[in-house]
Amino acid sequence: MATADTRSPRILVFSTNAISDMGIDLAGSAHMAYSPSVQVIPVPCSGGINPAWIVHAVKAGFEGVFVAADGAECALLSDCVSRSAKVVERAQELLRADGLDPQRVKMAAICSVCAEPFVNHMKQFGRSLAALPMAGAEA
Amino acid sequence: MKVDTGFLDALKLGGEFDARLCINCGTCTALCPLGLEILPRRLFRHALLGDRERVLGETDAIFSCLLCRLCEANCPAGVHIAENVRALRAVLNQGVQGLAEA
Amino acid sequence: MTGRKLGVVVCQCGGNISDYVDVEKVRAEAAKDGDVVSSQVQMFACSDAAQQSVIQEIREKKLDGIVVCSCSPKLHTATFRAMAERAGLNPYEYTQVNLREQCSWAHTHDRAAATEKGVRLVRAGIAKTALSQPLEKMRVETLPQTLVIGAGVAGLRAALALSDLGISVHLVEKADHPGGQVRRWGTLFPNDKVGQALIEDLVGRVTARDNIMLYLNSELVEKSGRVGAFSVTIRAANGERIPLNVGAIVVATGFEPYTPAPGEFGAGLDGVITLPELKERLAATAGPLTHRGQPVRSIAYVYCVGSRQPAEEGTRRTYCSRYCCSATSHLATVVTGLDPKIHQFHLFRDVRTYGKYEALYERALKSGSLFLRYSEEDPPAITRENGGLVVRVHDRLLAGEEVEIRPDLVVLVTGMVPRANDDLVRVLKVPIGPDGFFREVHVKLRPVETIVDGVYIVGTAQGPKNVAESVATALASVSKAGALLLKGYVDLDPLVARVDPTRCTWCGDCQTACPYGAIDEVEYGDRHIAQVNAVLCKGEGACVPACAKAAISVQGYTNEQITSMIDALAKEVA
Amino acid sequence: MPVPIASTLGMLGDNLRKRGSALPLGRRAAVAWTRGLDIPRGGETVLYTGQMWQMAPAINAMTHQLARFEGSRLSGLFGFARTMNRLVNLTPLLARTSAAERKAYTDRLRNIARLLKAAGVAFGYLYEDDLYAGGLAHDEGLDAVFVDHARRIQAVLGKHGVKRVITVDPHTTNMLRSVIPKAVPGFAVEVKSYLEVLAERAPPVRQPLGRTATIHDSCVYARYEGVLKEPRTLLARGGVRLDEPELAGSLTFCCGGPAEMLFPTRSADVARRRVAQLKAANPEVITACPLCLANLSRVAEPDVHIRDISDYLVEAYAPAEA
Repeated sequence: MATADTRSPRILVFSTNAISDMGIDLAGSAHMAYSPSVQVIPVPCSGGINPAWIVHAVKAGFEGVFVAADGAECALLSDCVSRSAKVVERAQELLRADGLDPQRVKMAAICSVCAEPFVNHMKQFGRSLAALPMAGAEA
Repeated sequence: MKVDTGFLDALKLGGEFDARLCINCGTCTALCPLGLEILPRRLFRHALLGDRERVLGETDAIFSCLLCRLCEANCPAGVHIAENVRALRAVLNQGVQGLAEA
Repeated sequence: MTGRKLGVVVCQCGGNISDYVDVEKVRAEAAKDGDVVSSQVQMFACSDAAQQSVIQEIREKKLDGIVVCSCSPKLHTATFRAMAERAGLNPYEYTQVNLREQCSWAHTHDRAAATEKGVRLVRAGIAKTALSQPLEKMRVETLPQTLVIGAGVAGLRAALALSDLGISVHLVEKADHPGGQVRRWGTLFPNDKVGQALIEDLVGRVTARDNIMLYLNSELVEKSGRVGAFSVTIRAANGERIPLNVGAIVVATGFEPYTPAPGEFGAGLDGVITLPELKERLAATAGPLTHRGQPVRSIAYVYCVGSRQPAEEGTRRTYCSRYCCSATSHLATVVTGLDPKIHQFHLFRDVRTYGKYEALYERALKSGSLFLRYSEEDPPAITRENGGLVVRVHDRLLAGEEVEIRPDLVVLVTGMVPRANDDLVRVLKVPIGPDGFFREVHVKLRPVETIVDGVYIVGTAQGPKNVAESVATALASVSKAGALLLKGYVDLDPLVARVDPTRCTWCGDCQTACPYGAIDEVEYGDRHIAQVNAVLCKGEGACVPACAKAAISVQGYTNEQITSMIDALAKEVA
Repeated sequence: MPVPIASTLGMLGDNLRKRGSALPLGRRAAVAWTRGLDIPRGGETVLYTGQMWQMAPAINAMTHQLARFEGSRLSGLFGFARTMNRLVNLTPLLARTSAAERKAYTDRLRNIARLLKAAGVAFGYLYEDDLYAGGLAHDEGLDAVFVDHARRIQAVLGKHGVKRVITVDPHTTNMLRSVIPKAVPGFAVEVKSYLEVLAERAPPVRQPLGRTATIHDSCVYARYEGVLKEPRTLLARGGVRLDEPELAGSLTFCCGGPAEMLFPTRSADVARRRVAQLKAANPEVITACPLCLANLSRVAEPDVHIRDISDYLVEAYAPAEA
């Protein structure tokens, strides 16, 4: 199906049930438009993401993976910020090892009311992904 | 400046003179028909902090106040400005003007 | 194709979805999946009639999984799980796809693109459900006994209220007397009740109760088990270790007053004391204040000592201690009551006598107190010169002019800091916030619960509070503990981590990664593997990235489920 | 060089202490206005003048004199003058007034007496016991002198058995009604301004005036004592349509009078600003305070006519029999 957004980079977002998913929901409730090529998989906590999933997503055709992290708000892990950072670091290592650009993964804390920051992140990340060489050319 | 608590005692702070409710908004200064810059918020601050010298240095301002209460009627903090000026006059009369009255 | 028999329901949400997404197209694309044997569009999937028709469909077609594409899962997960249960389907074989907040409402400008995204989302939901497993809630029994740690005003009040509910209380106090900080204080705002009298009354009532056991000079040293059935060990005064079984734990360990570093705002100089010290002096005197036998004619209070510090590296005390502005304003009126001629200078940053305590500030203003505001960058300097204290502060109302005060007493209005409780924190496994106080699950909606089910934090153990607020949280914890324990059982969410024994080779990394002590090393045939203690696991998945073998995952978020969802989302839409 | 505050205040204080009044006023001159009015001596209800109308021209004259000292080297002589003044009353030298001037002011007292009679109010007068109310001493912070004087007033009112007092100017109203009761315990006399009494009684209008004018509210009536509606009601009934100035009622602008003794130049500046404001509304100006009248009149151009409210009221409610 041809759409107006075929040129927008496809972004997979890992969001968290308790916090960032609420912020992303809020963006929709407020009808703040972002690209439909952004798709979300909710998980319990950003500190529990398997770095292999991120690599899998890039290989499956997503130009970028965005981790909408719990940040300091996380009630489950007091050190969620550093744990989530380690997940992203590890994913970047794996991407590099596979000849993929580590800039294809990005993380930012999205709080439960961070609708506007989320939309801005999607726009910025979309722009920076669009500036990268074609995904197929890397591997 | 140095706080002179003896001067505060002479002012009977909390009795006749009391400008602690002043929020320093300057409404009084803006409304004063005499247009006195010093009156009353800075003057009162000096008095509240027991700055004897500064208050004594404002004898003219203190005695030229019309007590017309235009400021007081519009004071958002409810400071009794006219009564304060009067109280300062009384203190100045006793301590400075040499008007040992009795 | 997995051989599953799945049903898909696409909701129009009365136009909220169908105005921007071609729901019929989404349904038709879903129906193409080999596992989908039933698909339908509903005007309002959450309506009773729609639920009834879905239930009928599940029963007739003997569905073993259901995908509802409607609003955010935050709104109706519980609704549709209950619906699945009524249809005889395991509630964890249900998946909700967010077709409204994260699709139709976000992409109102492009129906074709929104529809394409909707198709991808429902495919991901189908993929996840196809790999779902029936799970059972873990029902565990609860024991109507509680442990309350700390016999200050909050702990005492919580103990009494639990006792009122018929729940036995073991009240453990580290010190050799109950009462905490409040016991040492004189009159308290806002109603001039005397702290010691308040405590004596509470202690009297506590000791009269048959179902409250007070342990002095005692500490909690061990905790195991889970909500409803904790096994704890108390080390009593004589070193004796007392094992207890309790269903819930209330942590009321209180605060410590901030101790200024030597030289901080003149701390250590003769005549420089702290707010708690002034409170104690006032509690001990009936007449005007004296210092070293000399009458105190003037006092300078320096606010925000140890509170609201700049957020530099390593600074925990960026918070406001809440009680000090009200307490000091109140004390100033007490001091004036003892000697109306005393001069009181309040060097403050912001007056935070919030709510009805504003009246205390006004009373202080009107009864002999002068307030001077200083800025964080330009704090007052306190020295001793020629045998007297000198306070220098720049008065903002005099355009920053230096004002020199020579008070007889300087009172540093010190805030609250968390108690040094490292051992207890380790035993309880309750998280600590960035400020060092115990941390609640949700600051607004679950203010006394912790991430450890059955453990509640109350009073100043959680953060600065005044007495009224401390008692309010104490009673809040009683309502939570009471609801838990009087019911007699608790259902735990089964979405926890699980180990794949065929992959696990026991390296211990998951155990290290788990902050809840939920992973044990167990024998499995002739080798060792990890095992998850389901009642301790919080299901957050901290163990997942730690496992090099991908042998551990959280139910509902397994490696297979997530990768198949990614593949489903990535797959082109024809 | 400004007027020396200490010496001037000292003289006023000394006058009040030694001579019972802030400014020189012969006992006879103070009561001369009553001639032919047959006002009984004493009684439960008295008209209390507080000598304000009688003194106003003298204050005016003194201000005029002091304005000459302001900025002059002669002001240095004030310290000596104060010492001398203790022995011999020097103030008449400073406050000389003409008979015509004095009569113009005291005629307003006759207006007021006639108005009260026309309204059917029975009242007496204390004659030589009608003391100055002490406003100047109070306002300038001469607290001890003021309290002593207030006790004197309390004593004479007690001696005559006075229960109700009708006042004729804002300052005396304020002193008797609001200040003295706080300064001396047991001072319990009902105090009303004649404007309040008249507004209550609502006497019949004998001769509707059919004129327009503007009104200058006295600060003390408007902001201290809340006498705002009464003058307007009485004027409206009497057929005077008011063009209110920009600053009126509780937002009224001072006439500058209170500063006239110590700061005559500043006082005149304020007065001129007020006259300009009033003139913009209507060149016919009505006042209700002898000090406002004196201070505004001193700076008013000839085309501005400033008159006391009693001049209008007496014409409307108690015109002279033809």
